[in-house]
Amino acid sequence: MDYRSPSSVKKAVDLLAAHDGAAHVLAGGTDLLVKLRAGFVEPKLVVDVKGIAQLRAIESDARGFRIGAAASCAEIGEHAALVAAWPGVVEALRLIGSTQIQGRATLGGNLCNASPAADSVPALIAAGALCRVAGPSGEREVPIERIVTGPGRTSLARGEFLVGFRLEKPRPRSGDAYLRLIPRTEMDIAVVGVGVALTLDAAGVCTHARVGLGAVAPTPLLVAEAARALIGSRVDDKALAALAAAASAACKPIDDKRGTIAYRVKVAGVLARRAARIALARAAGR
Amino acid sequence: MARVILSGTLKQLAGGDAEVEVEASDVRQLLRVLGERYPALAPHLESGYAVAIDGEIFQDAWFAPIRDDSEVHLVPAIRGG
Amino acid sequence: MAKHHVTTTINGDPVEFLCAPEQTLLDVLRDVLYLTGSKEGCASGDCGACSVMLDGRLVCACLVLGVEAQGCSVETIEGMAHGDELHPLQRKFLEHAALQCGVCTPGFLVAAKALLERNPEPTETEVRYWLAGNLCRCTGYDKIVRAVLDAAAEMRES
Amino acid sequence: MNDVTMKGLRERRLKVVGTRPLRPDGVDKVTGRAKFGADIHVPNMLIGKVLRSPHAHARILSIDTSKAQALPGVKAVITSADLCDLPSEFIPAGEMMVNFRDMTRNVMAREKALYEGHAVAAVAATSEAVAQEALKLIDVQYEVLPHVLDVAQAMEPDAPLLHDNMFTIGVEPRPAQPSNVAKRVEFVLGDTAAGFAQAEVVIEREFTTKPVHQGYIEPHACLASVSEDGQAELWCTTQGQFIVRGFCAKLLGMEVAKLRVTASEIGGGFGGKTVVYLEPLALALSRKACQPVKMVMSRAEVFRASGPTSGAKVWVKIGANRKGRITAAEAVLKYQAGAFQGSPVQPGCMCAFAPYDLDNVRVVGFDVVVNRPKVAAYRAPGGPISEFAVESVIDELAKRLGLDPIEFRLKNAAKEGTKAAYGPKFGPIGLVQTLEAARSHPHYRAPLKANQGRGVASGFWFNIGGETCAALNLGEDGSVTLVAGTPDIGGSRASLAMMAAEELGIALDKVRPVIGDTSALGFNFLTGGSRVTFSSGMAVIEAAREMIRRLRERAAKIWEVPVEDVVWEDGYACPANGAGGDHKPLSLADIAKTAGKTGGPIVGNAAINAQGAGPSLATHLVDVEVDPETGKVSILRYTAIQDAGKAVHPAYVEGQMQGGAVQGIGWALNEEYIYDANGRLENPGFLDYRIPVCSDVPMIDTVIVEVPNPRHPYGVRGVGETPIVPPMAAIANAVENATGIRFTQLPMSPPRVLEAIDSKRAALAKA
Repeated sequence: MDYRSPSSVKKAVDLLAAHDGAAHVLAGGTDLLVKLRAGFVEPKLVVDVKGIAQLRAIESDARGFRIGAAASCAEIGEHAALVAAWPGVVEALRLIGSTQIQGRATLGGNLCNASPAADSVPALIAAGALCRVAGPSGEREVPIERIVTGPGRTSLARGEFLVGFRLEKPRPRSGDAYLRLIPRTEMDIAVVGVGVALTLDAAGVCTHARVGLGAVAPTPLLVAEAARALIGSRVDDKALAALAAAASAACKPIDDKRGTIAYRVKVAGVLARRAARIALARAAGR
Repeated sequence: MARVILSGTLKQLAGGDAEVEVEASDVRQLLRVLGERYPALAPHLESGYAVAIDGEIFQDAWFAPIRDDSEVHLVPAIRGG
Repeated sequence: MAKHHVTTTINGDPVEFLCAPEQTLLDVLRDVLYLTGSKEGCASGDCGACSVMLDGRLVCACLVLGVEAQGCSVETIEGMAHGDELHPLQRKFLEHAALQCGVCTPGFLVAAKALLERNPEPTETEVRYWLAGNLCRCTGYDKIVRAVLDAAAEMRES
Repeated sequence: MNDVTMKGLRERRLKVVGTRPLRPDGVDKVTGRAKFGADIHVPNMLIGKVLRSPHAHARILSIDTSKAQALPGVKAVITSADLCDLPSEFIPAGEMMVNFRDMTRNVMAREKALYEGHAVAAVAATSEAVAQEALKLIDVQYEVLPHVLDVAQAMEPDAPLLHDNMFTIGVEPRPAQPSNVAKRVEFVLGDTAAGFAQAEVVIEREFTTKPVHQGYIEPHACLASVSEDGQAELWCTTQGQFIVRGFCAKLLGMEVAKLRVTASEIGGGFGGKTVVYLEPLALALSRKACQPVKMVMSRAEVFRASGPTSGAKVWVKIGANRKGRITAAEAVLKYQAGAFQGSPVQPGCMCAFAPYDLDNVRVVGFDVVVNRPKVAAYRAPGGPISEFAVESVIDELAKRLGLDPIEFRLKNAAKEGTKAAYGPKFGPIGLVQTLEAARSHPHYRAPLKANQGRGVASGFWFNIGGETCAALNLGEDGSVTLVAGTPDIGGSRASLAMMAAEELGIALDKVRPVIGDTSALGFNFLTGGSRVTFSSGMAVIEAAREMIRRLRERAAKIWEVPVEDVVWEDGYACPANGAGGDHKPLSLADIAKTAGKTGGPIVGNAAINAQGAGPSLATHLVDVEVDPETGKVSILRYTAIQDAGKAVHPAYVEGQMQGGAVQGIGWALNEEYIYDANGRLENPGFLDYRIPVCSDVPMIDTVIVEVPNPRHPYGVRGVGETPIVPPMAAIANAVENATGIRFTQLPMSPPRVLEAIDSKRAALAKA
């Protein structure tokens, strides 16, 4: 295995292209190094993208935010404007691992590791994040829910890699939230994760909503039915019950060492309801 | 004569005798007498068992004294983590 | 594959080393530089025993490649005391009996120092969540948390 | 030895014992200087790695190591052929029972691989990368056999058989067919049938617990160096360097004196480092390569191939009368031993009802082999499992009788003079005192909110003594070196030095305690059984008294008076009242200065087999909150109360209580071994083997009760193990209090708790 740290997107694309699938992108390394140590992956080349300034940047303007794919969760969590605008996204990425992991882990890595249980992804799905992908044929922008195609698999073509994320500035009276269930209070992989983002009109009626689910299917899910349960309602108990039912109905989980099918289905509904309440309170407060 | 109480597995091996009287002034003598009286017991007594003399447990202590009026229990040796 | 030549700063001193691309920073610290204060408890980022500061960020050295330390500043447990003067956290860990076997202690100290540099007045809950990535199997965490809170109070006074 | 009576102790004012000084090894541990098992590097050192079975149960048809041997950089490859095969016989080692036939097969599989992770070969190479590469070149042909993991299934007549030479011991007549049941044990007191006939309330329950790992943060590690003439050095992380020496010598066919074992600082053990895994392999590799060999387990290897303690099925039946007296109690315990016999079912049986004063008891235990790693001791081995079951039923009985659970326990509590359920009479013990302290603790009356519950449970552990040596050496300047032979796993250098300083009447900082290697002292049994502060403490006290005797002799010579005219007071040789003249008292330094002229170096030595370790009892209180929608249990408040006899260093006694309680919390809520259908462990790491993290637990309040152990000069009892006994039942009782649901299966993880809550809701809806 060799290691390279290119200084530009172009150089990274060239390196990845030259190795034709035998190269692995290294961002924070918190997943890759574990896989390397366990022998799950044996790349010929590791391309460290942290040396590319654009991939480390967190920028905001009137339209919204651009987050480099290799910015660490700790750095993102310290961006006051982003924390204020998208508290659900930030609380989700702050749940990725320990303080130590936060110092290295990145949103790009959390997404491209393609775990169904990635904490940041349901929140970013709910927030409507767009991903910027660079490759041999240039750059393209993709809705985040289209990146992960299965456990450990993404829609990125050979030689492509993730450059960054774009989040719109939230509309007025919007709020988002992310909740996950883990057996402990920290350090676990989500058994269920739910991100909810919603917007109210001046009368308190929900006009827009997105719901993302994690760890309940082979990929993180955007659940349109769950969002429909909220839109047009005042996010009252009836709407929340419909949301919970829709969230549970969307689950296609497996029984594994972290939870059972029945448990995940049930708790997805519970957390969707709880997350929606938090998102509602945040929306109402703005 | 000291009273020796056998229970459970040891009682089985001693042909069902639950309580026996043994003339012994220390643990080694006691074990020797028991082993002679109950040959099936002998291999178990060599190791793996401790003796409780009047409530106090001795492990691997051949010369712990036994009084004439002592009550002696044989109990499995304890190891601990 | 050829080894990489890496130039870095460790505990304030310039250090150069050679390492294979797959060697972690923890491997380098322990087996190349013999700085064995950082411990390997899991090699997967789950136990925090290898906590070090990398350019001012708390990280697990087992999840950083040695080559990634190029041009970086690394702080380890070996750099925590100044001369014969222990850091207040080190003193408070001793005073509060906040260690039993002591193998997790370097990681806890490095992590706790990072916390207090960022948040000089943490609550008990903040201490507990900040340190959730540092496993201790001996103490039940009680005395560790007390030591950190006490050290924070002392450091605020001085 | 025990010339200080308890009366004398009460009169004696202790100056050092009972205080909270800084530990002498502390600075090394907060600066990263302390050397643990993997922290050593020596010139010309090789790295050793183990090839492990991917199968839970397989016959080893052949092992071809030729390709690995040919790989440049590989210096030695070993298989079981490089270790001695040994006959099946139980040999006492210390007071542990060891079957070396099993041990040699556990460190390196012979005929069969008996669990996933079972070592089958090992290599030593110039680097870890080469060693890893070499492992891939070893060709092992297996015939995969059906496996069995569950204890009940393993006891079925048609279960896959692990050992075709295993005939159940303790069954008369001897069974004609081999089975996976290694042993049946039975403890009987009184007549349980008659006792149950008198009972007005009887409760019978079956419990299941999962194997749990000790979870020490430091993986197993060692460095072996065998020279061409067969003399060997071994550095390793262990709870007993002398035990390692004995085991390795046997497995390698060496003389004990040829092998010097040095215990490194030990990064946790909890019983899991009382056996050998890597050590004999490193020695065998080093012997073959004639170079030092270092071996370190990965965390996955630790989970797959070391520890854990048994999973079990436990059936308990207890009857009581309306007055609240227990009339009879029965239990059947089936413990997993792992791949080789030797589960802690026997102490499990003995502990089960030990806290209670009972007339009629019957406990039957089964030691059952399954295709899992061989269990190792884990903190009060056997006790937490059976006492979890019993303390759960005790709680339910109290509820059924309308009695407060502490009152019910007090009505039945064992005390001094009670005939223990396992036979002998108890000396002074502190259960009643811990129960009374719990009852009067503010925690017990604090208000609870919705979905919250409080639980109480008690626990018992025997504690042990055993073979122990200690040496005190007087330096030329009057300072004292203390050499102990029991690795310091949690502050024992502090407590031992404190006892030495107390006896000698000198300042604690005049005593430098070190842990000696196997050449420094006579045999020492290991650090385990909560024995170190008790046994090594007794040895240190005896060594100090011998040193004092010699110091008095020297003073008498200096003063030219009979030794009877010299007394030792507060660190000085003084003329006895009315005799010995008016000499100026002599300090240790004064006497040391002329030691050469008065007869040579001054030392105090002790070599004892410590007897009379008093049991320690505890009562724990816990408050939990159960999320009724997710099944997640949170620990809100915890109070651990325990009899320490005499707390030599109270801070480290509290630390034992707190650490044991939190390990118990992990056992109760989330820790378990999870296997797939092929018998492969699915969670061999701290990510999914979920030990409690800092944010999972509250402060653990402690109350130390002191009921002195009359057999120790200061009244000390072991404290390290008992604290892990009560938590599982205390938490189950609290969860029951919060939800009305009795959990009989550990761990009480969120999916299990939610499932039970939902079933209860469904049943209520139906009704």
